[in-house]
Amino acid sequence: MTLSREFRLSLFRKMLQVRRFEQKAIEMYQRSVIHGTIHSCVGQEASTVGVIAALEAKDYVTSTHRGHGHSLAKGSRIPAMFAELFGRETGCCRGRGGSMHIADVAVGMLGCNAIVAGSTPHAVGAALSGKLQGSNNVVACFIGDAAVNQGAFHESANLAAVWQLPVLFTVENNQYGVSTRIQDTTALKQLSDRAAGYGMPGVTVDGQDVEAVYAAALALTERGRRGEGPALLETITYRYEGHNYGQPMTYRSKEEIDSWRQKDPVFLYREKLAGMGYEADLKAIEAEVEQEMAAAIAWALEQPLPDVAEITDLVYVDNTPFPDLSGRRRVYEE
Amino acid sequence: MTLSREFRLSLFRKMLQVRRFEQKAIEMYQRSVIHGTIHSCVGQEASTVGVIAALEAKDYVTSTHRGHGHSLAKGSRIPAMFAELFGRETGCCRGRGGSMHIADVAVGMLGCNAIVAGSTPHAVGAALSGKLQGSNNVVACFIGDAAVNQGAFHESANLAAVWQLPVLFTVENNQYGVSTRIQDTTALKQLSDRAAGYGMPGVTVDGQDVEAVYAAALALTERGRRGEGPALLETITYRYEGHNYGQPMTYRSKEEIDSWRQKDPVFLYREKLAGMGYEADLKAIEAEVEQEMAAAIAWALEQPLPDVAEITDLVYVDNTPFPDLSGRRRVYEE
Amino acid sequence: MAMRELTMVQALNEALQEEMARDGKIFCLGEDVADPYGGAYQITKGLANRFGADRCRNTPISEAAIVGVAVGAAQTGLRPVAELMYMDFMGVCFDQILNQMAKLRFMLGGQVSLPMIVRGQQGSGRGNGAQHSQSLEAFFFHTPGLLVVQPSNPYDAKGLLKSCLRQDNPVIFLEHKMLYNVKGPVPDEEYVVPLGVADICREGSDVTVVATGLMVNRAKAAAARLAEEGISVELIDPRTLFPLDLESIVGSVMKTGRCIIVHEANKRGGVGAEIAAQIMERAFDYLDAPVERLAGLDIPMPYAPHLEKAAVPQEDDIVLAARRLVREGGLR
Amino acid sequence: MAMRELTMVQALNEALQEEMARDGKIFCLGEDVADPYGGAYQITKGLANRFGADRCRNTPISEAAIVGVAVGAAQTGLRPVAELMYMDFMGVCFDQILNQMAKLRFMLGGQVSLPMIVRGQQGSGRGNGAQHSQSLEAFFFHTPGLLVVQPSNPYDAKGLLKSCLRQDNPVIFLEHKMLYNVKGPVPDEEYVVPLGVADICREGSDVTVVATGLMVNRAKAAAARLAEEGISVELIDPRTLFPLDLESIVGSVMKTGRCIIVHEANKRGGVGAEIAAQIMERAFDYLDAPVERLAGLDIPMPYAPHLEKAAVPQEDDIVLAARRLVREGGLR
Ligand SMILES: Cc1ncc(C[n+]2csc(CCOP(=O)(O)OP(=O)(O)O)c2C)c(N)n1
Ligand SMILES: Cc1ncc(C[n+]2csc(CCOP(=O)(O)OP(=O)(O)O)c2C)c(N)n1
Ligand SMILES: [Mg+2]
Ligand SMILES: [Mg+2]
Repeated sequence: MTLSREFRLSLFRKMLQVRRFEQKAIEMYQRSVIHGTIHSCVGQEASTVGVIAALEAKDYVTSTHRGHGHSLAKGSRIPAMFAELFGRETGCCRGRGGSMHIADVAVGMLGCNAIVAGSTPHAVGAALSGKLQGSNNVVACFIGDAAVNQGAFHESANLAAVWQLPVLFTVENNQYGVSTRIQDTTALKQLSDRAAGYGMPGVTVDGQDVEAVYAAALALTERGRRGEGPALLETITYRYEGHNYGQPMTYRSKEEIDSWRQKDPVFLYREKLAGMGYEADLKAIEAEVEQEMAAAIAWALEQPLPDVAEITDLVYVDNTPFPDLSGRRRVYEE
Repeated sequence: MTLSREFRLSLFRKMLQVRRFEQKAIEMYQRSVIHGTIHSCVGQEASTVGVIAALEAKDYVTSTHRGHGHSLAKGSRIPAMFAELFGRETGCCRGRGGSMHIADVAVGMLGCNAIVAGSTPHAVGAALSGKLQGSNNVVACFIGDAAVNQGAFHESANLAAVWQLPVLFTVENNQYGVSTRIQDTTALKQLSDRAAGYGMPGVTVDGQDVEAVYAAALALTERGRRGEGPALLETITYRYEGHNYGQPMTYRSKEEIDSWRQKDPVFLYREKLAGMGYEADLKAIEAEVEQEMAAAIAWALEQPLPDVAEITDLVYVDNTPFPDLSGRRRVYEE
Repeated sequence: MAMRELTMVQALNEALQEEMARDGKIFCLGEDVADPYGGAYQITKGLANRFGADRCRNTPISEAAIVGVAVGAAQTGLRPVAELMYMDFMGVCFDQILNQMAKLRFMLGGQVSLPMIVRGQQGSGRGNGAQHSQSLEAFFFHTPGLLVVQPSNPYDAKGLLKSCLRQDNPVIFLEHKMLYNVKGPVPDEEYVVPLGVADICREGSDVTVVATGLMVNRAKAAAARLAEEGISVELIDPRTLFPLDLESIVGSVMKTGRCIIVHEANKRGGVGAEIAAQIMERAFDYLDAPVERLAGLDIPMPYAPHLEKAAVPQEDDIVLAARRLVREGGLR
Repeated sequence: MAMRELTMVQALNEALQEEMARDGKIFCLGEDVADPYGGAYQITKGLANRFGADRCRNTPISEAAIVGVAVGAAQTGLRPVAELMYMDFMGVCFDQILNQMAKLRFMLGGQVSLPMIVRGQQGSGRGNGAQHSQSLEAFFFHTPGLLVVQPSNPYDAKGLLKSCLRQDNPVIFLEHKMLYNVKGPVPDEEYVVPLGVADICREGSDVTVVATGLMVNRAKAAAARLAEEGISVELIDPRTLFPLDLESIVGSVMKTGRCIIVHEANKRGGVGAEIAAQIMERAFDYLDAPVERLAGLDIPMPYAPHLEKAAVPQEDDIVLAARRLVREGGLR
């Protein structure tokens, strides 16, 4: 596949944005600007960016607890993402969601989800919705390797196959669910073998090679757009950090992590593009991304907190002819 | 496979028992002796009996809403089964369970279950239990074709494969889930293809041929007993009655039903055995089964109803050091 | 208003027919909902024939996918109506209800609304055993983000379902299997029943009875008998559990000074507890006796018919409770 | 009794260690429960190393299978302890809890018992968002067939878990993430805490406070402050929600005439409603004011820390409620 210079550089930019976003998020977590929990996708950028590069603007993405990258790659506003992690009113979810619920529906990012495989049927529903409304969009449904053992994934994959809906189930196989190796949770050689059990194609691709991922994803999304149904794409990848930031790493060796660092997707792609003579562009992009992150964080840090008085406001839509749906405040307040 | 005369006759006897039990149950339902709902397995006897014939006494069976046959074939007491359907205190579940919850744990029948695929993880648990307790028993987990699309089946099949437990997932494919054709609920050519997605063998067999079912099941249970893990056996079969007794049949044609009646498993096997010169034995068995059913029903009809005063008794075991676990009666009683 | 006698099945079907004709974004999905079967209880009969297979879709037996697909479709512009053949199957899709359908709007900071309905029948009375006879409203009632609707007659069923289809919150719509074939008057003309407004089925002065679902009919019969003995019952059917028309209930209790809540679901942690607690909070000084609750026993539903009957409140229970409350001061 | 200061994590781990050594039929299963990880919160740390991989098993992320396997194993002679990493995941396995674990014994006419435990942590306070911060006890409380245990300190946690492992009913054992690392005294010697016996944490005469889980500590702090203002609080921690020691609660309310129930779960349909309703039923004539409930707001848990805090009762809320109840007669 011959890709244009612009396109290649845009892939690099996205990967770098994801990488730097995640690293900055950890910094802010260490500084206690972010609380709760964050699941870093550093190491998985090629998989994330490669798949989403195969989508159009009107297409949808659903994601998981490890979803900052998916959101950013689909076009979420980076400042609003930081603001969300900081719990601010101008965060993309108005500070109500947090890391595991990042969403930016305006750009087709339907939501991260903190329940493993919880968003898989939503992907099928969005695909059905597109079909019924004649919009011909596809849905990239991101999950982790361990999520394929969850009932909701199964029901969703089967239903997408029966209804021949354009869902690309993308299994980012980083080899672990928390501390548990994939060999301890399925008896399969490769997870894409599960696709046959639904009557859909299954493809495994090197998840550290962004162009390979892109090519594989494009073939499968085009297939979906032609009405030929869903597919399962497994990307073989790795996360360097603990399951969530700060979790112990006792279950894997330093050697293993180091060996994967040799296959770092951002680094490898940079080498490749530099070899093609794009060094100056790469440098420029690096500077721009650095600047972009700094500006986004600076902006987000100045954003207001949500007003406690509005705490119950978003539970219900207020277009029903009924009394007081806004929830009830506790009895005693000063 | 050469089977002994005794064994063949025992297969016929079991099939006939199941057939006559189900027909009698419908009679009693029509006479309002049985209330609620019953799901007849008439037409599916070869599948049921063939698989269970491959089990030993210590092995376990789990089942579904359509489970009278499985229970009877595993050795449940027929009078106690009728008594259960009649809601009597001496029913196998003391009249508390009813048709969809028939169980006879003493003979390894762990329970029918009215939640589609609801008992599939129990089968895995029973197999694990056998393994941990060193008993080397296998578990036949019966489900219908439509149940393979339920999350619990998926999680159970995967887990049995990962833990290499001796569970024989038996999918009795009678082509419909209620009114919905299997082609409308999976994109597979045959359901046994789903097995590969778990890394276990999948076999499809003619479910109207009791000896073929037996042979297939035996190979797979022996495999399980050798520690080689679970398997999926699909038996192609048919039910003549509506989904539950009395349900409309609008979704299928009389021709279709008639064509399956040509493949009636009890009739076919009778023909075969008669051709082998066993006519006298068959006649004797027929008379015995008739007599057995009549006696069982007569006994069951005389059984006492459960005492209303004991209605809350079985919710909790009373071996805990706590007050009044027996549930509470309503405030007002005469 | 010109009226016809319809069953609740017919009334619900009319609501879907009318609203689907009005709004092309509404579609139904569930097990066996399409024609010719038209649903295990015929609520969706004729919809596939009239509106096409796309708008009334049979699904595999995959309730998590059914509800989850509805969530995804609602999030992207449609108005799904998902049928659970028995509400008892909420167990296999409860994550999609509790953690997705109910929370998504809030978690996403209001970016989306989820105009969807999960509906189906529940309750005992047909000998279906412990896994097909439950009354499950308390689980939904305790889940912020959901509306919970529980009609007791054809008129309300139709009018409430139409209201639900014209607003943007996710709804749990609870029908009762024993009410499906009970007939009642339904207007020829178009109408809706507002959400959050209780029905005062009968005015009275001695005791307020708050009853839900199938219990409304039992309470009506009991009230008629009590009237003959000179006990005047004010009977309230909340119709929607959330939003709950507490004003009507509390107002009535302030008048009568006594209250009995009747529901079929088991008592411990049931909806009756919340209503009782709120009555105490708001009408304490008006109460002549503790609010009483008649409810199902805290047991799985038994199969044998006489046990099944004994497990839930009957007309006689209501009569007895009211008599003792009014004549003897109730529980004390 | 000689005592050590242990965290609840250590206390729970000790209970499992001791009981697994005593009874070879006990085994643990769940996600990441085996060593070296030893569970997301280290409750099962060291069990796999000590008792072998068979008795402390990692599972796939398949909660329905986890609970369902426990049901099947319990039905056939073992005593499984299944961990849910967050109780919030009960949604994906609720059928196995509601329709299987809780009902199987009854449906089978008592042929089997299910000596099994589903345990895990719940609650807010760590910024985990709406799907990882819930307090879900009301769902289990409303399900006949389950015992529901909710310890508030290391001593009770250990003693209650040991009791649960020595009886034959299925148990939901609810830990709180914010209590895991709080230390408390635990005896060197073997002991158990009986199920169904509340702990009177503090005796008092002006108002009864019934608090559960994490709220017990807040109520303790509030009671200490109130004592300084001359308000005497009797603080009761039920420890087990079912069986519920209503005798202790009602007895206390008969003495004080006032009661506040405090729980973290959202209010509507929460456990507090049942307790309030039962107090009204049993102590109506002793009540000087309506029983009050301080509970979580009826919203999904928000992420921003100040919203998360505002969503559940705090020490100050308890102080204020008690003050107004005692000095101004409460809600009226
Ligand atoms: C239903 C459910 N079970 C368990 C969890 C806890 N949990 C969160 S992420 C995770 C591991 C997921 O592994 P995988 O799908 O491979 O994704 P990864 O974290 O590796 O990206 C677990 C067990 C959860 N959030 N939801
Ligand atoms: C979780 C769940 N969903 C739906 C049902 C209602 N239901 C009972 S049996 C059945 C069809 C089952 O079809 P299949 O598995 O093929 O078994 P069969 O009835 O054909 O023997 C359905 C939809 C149920 N009992 N449980
Ligand atoms: Mg992973
Ligand atoms: Mg079938």
